[in-house]
Amino acid sequence: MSSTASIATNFIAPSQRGSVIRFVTSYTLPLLVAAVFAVAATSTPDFATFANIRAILINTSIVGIIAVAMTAITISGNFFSLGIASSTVLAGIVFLAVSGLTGSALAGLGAAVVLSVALGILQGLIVGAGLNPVITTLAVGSVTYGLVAITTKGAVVTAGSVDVAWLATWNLLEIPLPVYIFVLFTAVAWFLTEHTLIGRNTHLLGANRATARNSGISPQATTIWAFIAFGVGLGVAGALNASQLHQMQANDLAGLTMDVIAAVLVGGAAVSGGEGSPTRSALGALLIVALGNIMLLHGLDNGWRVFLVGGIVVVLVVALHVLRKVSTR
Amino acid sequence: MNATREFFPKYALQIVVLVLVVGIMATVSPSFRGEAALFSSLERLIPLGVIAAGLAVTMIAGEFDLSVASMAAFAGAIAVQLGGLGLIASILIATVVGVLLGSLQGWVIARLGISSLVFTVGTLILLRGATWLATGGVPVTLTDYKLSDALTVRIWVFTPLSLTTIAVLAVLGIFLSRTRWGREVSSIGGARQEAVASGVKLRSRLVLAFAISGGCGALAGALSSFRGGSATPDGLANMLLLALAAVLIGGVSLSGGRGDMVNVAFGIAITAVLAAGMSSIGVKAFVTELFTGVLLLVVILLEFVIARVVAHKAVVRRRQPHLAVT
Amino acid sequence: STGSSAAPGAPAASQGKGTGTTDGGGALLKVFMPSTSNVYLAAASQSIKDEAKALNYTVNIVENNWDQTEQDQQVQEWLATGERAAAVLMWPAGAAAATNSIRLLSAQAPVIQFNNLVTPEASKYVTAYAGVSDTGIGKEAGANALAAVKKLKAEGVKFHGPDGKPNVVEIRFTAGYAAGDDREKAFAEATPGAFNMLAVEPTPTVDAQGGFKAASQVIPRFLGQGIDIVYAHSNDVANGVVQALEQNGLKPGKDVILITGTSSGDMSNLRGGKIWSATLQSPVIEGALVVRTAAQYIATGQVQSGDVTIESSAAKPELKVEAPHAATYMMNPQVTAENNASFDIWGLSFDKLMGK
Amino acid sequence: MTGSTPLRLKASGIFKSYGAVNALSDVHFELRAGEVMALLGENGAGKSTIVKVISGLVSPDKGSIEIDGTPANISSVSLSQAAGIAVVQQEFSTVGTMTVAQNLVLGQQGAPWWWSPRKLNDNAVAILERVGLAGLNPSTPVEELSVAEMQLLEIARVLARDAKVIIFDEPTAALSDAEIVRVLDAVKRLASEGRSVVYVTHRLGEVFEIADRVTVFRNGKSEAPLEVKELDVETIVAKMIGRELGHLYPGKSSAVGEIVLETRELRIPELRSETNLTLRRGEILGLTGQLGSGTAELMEALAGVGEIVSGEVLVDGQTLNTRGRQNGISAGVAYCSADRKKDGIFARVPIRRNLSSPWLHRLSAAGFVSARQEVDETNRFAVHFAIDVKRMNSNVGTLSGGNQQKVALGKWLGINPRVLLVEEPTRGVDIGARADIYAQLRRLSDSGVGVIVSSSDTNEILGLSDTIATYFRGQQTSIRPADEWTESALVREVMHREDANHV
Ligand SMILES: Nc1ncnc2c1ncn2[C@@H]1O[C@H](COP(=O)(O)OP(=O)(O)OP(=O)(O)O)[C@@H](O)[C@H]1O
Ligand SMILES: Nc1ncnc2c1ncn2[C@@H]1O[C@H](COP(=O)(O)OP(=O)(O)OP(=O)(O)O)[C@@H](O)[C@H]1O
Ligand SMILES: [Mg+2]
Ligand SMILES: [Mg+2]
Repeated sequence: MSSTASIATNFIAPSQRGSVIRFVTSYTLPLLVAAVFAVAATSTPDFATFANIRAILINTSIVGIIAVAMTAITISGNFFSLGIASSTVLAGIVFLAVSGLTGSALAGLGAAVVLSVALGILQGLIVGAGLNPVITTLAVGSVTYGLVAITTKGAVVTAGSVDVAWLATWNLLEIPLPVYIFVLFTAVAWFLTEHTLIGRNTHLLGANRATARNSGISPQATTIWAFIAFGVGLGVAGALNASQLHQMQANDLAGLTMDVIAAVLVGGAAVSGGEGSPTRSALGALLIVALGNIMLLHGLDNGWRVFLVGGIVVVLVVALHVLRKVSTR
Repeated sequence: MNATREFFPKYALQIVVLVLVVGIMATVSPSFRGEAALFSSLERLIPLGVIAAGLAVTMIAGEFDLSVASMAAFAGAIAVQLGGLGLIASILIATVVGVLLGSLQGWVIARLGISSLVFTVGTLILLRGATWLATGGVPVTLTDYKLSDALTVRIWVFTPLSLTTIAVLAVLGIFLSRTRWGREVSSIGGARQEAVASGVKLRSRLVLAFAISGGCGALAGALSSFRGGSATPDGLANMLLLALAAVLIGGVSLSGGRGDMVNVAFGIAITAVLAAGMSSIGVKAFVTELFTGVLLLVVILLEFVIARVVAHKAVVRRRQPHLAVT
Repeated sequence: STGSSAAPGAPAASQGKGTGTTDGGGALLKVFMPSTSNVYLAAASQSIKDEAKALNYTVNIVENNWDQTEQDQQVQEWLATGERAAAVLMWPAGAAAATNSIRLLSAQAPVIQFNNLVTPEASKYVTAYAGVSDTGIGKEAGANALAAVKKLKAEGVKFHGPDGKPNVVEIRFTAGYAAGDDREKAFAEATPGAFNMLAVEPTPTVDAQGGFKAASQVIPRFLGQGIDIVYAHSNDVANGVVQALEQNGLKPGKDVILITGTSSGDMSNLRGGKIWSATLQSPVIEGALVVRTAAQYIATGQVQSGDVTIESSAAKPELKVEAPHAATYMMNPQVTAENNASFDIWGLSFDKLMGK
Repeated sequence: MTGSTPLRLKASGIFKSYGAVNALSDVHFELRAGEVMALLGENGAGKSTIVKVISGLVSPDKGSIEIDGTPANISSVSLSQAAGIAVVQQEFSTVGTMTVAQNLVLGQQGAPWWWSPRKLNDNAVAILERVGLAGLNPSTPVEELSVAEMQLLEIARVLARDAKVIIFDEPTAALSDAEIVRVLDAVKRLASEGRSVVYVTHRLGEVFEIADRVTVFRNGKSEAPLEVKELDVETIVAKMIGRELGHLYPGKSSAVGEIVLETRELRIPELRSETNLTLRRGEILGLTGQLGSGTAELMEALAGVGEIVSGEVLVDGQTLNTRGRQNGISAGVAYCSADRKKDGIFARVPIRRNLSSPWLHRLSAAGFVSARQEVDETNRFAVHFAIDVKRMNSNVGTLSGGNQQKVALGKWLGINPRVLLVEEPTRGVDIGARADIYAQLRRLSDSGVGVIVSSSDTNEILGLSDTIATYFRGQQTSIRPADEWTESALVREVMHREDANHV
């Protein structure tokens, strides 16, 4: 074989249609979010006010941080966690308790993150050994909830006289810290998934577990890293949530698990793994909150809001699925 | 016959766990013994047992119907509001609605080839919203509470509710293992390609599986709402995880293909005894949740270990080339 | 006086001879209530146990996870055991949906309902009610709001509504939650025409999280019109509202008056003056009250018609052998930053009253 | 069988492509009533694909099918079954968790709704007897059967379906002689009952024993059927191979150096005796054998992903830790598995990221991947393997099989391989890309990398290797320099030694 160049022309160009659709798949969500905001701004009174947009961002930030963090688990091919609510509550309570003891909200934040990461590592070890992630996180979630409820006896936990609120209230340009943390967290998550060894391996593991193993990527270690990332997100989100209200109790955040899963799915992550992006999950969370806000401004009652959000989730996941199918054909 | 020999290894873990749970409960709680214990455990079957049975059918078929608890709440709201038509008629109508909505879900999932896990996360929210709309956001009640009395009549340790559950489990068990369509539904779980190559019509069996889960969810919701005489827009929300736990404790594989209705029945029994026993001791609700979580962890860990051993044995066996050939 | 819900009359069948003593003699009080993973319920549950012990009753408490279906199931199970109880103390998980269970229980033992007012449908099955009056709380909150407006007007504060009426946003309990309906209605009735009501927004959950979620989206909407008063159905919910107000640049206690119902949850916002006033709702008193009402009924076999609201006495009243009223309501005095430290009801400080 | 009676089955102008691979192009196939038609051809020639088309498992891109002279719609398995076609697929189509008896009736159109367990068992016993599995308990789950039993069960199931056309796709690949006799008897009986049989096999002896006619497939094209009576082994082998070798393969080894890889008393479960191989620099060692001969497991063991019972593997004289791929990778052992899609490439990931996947850690400092270095290095390897650098950001799944295989191979360049283990290097790869891949393998070998190729394609092994080791049913049967083999001798050696000796 003297000329390799001639063989290179054997290469099959992906069809034009394929690339158009790929473009659409990756930009569907940003475009959709932009469209929703544009339409709402013109048609919904009070939507396009600074205060309302800020409210949307604040309400997105906690769910968004967790959705971004959970994207690591989903991308790595380990579905999602069913124990989000109780782990976040645990993080929040640890944050308050440690802040109260040490007098420093930063110490509390550190403790919350460390504990969440430890819980993440534990689950990563179990899941990495080959046990099903859905059952594992469900079971660990139940146990965590039970332990938190027993330990706190159902009481509202606070940080006492220690000021923890600044974490949630400190603001720049009238936008409070959690929103910046959310944006920063998303950016860091994006950078880590795209530009680090672990991020890349997480993607590859989810894309094809067997190939990953044959390529020397350890499923165990990678899974543990994904759960560590998840733990960091839970820790931060739990602490922010607790500082926002300076309090936390065992029963809090009941609907959080479903909100996060919905955000990740609307963000277009493939449940089978290998596909998904932290930025799109963040947009997914934003879209859901924004739609809820618009419906609220239009005076729709709770039933209609739940119903329409459900309908939108169904339509979006179906649309993303169809697009993905067409583009890989 | 060697039927017993086959029965035990397959269900051994669940039997051991069940015996342990019963033993511990009876020891810890003096009031949890004999007929009363049996009765209260059996009463737990509605709605848990029927919802779990529906969920199990889709899981055995290699899919997930996460919307099953929302379906129960929705059907409960319908049944209670149709209470004027009489007990049987309103429950039947609600169940038929569940079957139809389930079939529709199954059809969309089969048609698009979308992951049912993803799709039913959406319909879980959608049906919950539908329940809010159907109830107008407030609890709805039967106009005549006496209607529910027929469901609480006690026949030894049974009530029409527990008997219905047992009947549903039995019918589904027989359906899945003995009838053609039922076996085809089971076959698409673990070995979908092989089943299709054998001539199984994938789409129609998927529709069937989701029709069953929709119907089960609806039946459970209608029955339990009738028993309580009311339905609430946010009711039965924690049933999904409990039913999932029951099915998983029963040993049905999350990846499909493993487990049958006997497994599921054991899983339901274990969960029901645990819940009824805990409640009779007066244990707090969150302690029950803690124990369910621990039990779930223990069972999957044990199953993981057992599966490893079995797989190893199977490899060893397969390496012995010619077994039955005479 | 709180005539919003039908005063329950005791079922004729149970009108009879009592034991003649408030000593329980070890008899069983069966309690059905939602999960004590919430601090209010935990405190109420503890108070029930303490009071029962003092009166020589045995208690057995069955908790559900805020799920009427589950509670129905537990009722069925208990009925099936055939166990005898001197009375059943019932906190329905969902009052409007619990009628059937109450009906079935009433055939077995007198039912003393607490925390959720008796619905008209259930009234013929409930022997007596004891505990919080959501109507009373709504009324007290209304009175507190009017008092606050009066005081501020005197200080020369101008309100934003038409004709100088204060603009009010109400953050109410979850849609469909009966306690929320009563608090909303009673507040409106106590403040006829005094306020310009901008919105009544239900929370997704009845805690600070829920309060924040609802308020953070509603408040921006009315920033332009100016919000003078926020009425939140509980102090816990109001804690979330405080955060939402601050995030929108409003100073609770200065720019906005925050009037709240139940004095539940973390009290630091109240003590710090961000919350104008709350309304005492003591789980300790509620728990004791329901046991006492049961004991009185068991002792006399009688119920007096009509209702009564007990006084905020410094000493715990002696329990007399006399028929309880069809409804006995707890006191709901105002709680403010100034007065909370000096509370002394039944010999209990504010914290003690709240079960801490 | 005169020309006046219509053909039982006639497929004309069938096309089927998978992406860029033309599995079938303008295939014509016919079958008379009561005949046994053998289907022959090399691996990947398209035999299984035409079988899948006829069984309704795969819809052709183009073409028409007639049954008994009338056009037939057999676009799904159930329609095909209804048209009287029954198939034993090459891959198993039994459901492991279900019992033998249940599998026998699974998916059978028109079977009763309900069988009592006893009836189901009786039915099973009767069917099993026909393939000599009388001793098998019908309530055994299929996953507990041996491979041979599973294969016989597949056959039994088809026998039970009163079909006009019965297709067997390599039914005897996993069977022993005694079992093969039963299958062949069953086939003869079916033909004598007037049914038509299509029989796909690599075992030429069987063809002469049972077939009436032969259709040879080559590179997705069919030849006109031939009467078996008029054929001999050499003619058939020639027809199957049927292409010039000169253009395809590079030259042989120029110089052989020191030992790079050595196995010492290596024992793996699938091989019955110890393996002692040596591989030298500059040498391409070819391992060949049929499916199930043990070569695949040997390669996996060397790569660190298979099971090893005892013994050791040395790379450059150093003992290799064979537990886990990572150790192999750091010792410079590259491994290209047989099933590209399953565990060789990341189909939904861009080419560049596929290429860098095994050695990304080398490009990372403190965990951060240097994008520039990644671009530089992957581009270099892409050029090396004739992968279009402009396409580096397209997903590998969109490429032709040949280009996919180049990616699967090319990704190993980055680990500085000492040893390259390649299974089935050109499975499903078109002819142009094949030549390219062979040239690359030789070039790597010349540059000092030890290369082991395992393939069931004897032509490829012969053309590419310097040394050839043959395997048959879990046993190494020979190891000799390539130039001591002729292709037909090698085909006979690996296909069926005993048979080959007979003919
Ligand atoms: N959902 C259903 N409920 C009841 N009967 C049905 C249902 N669907 C189909 N049938 C009836 O069952 C019979 C078989 O249906 P269908 O052809 O779909 O199944 P099949 O597996 O292909 O059966 P066969 O192999 O006999 O054609 C038909 O008579 C059909 O009308
Ligand atoms: N699902 C598929 N996707 C992509 N390519 C495929 C697929 N199935 C088959 N092919 C390709 O089509 C060609 C024909 O394959 P086929 O299985 O028909 O060969 P065969 O003659 O049966 O080979 P063997 O003797 O190895 O069984 C091969 O190049 C194969 O790789
Ligand atoms: Mg083939
Ligand atoms: Mg049919």
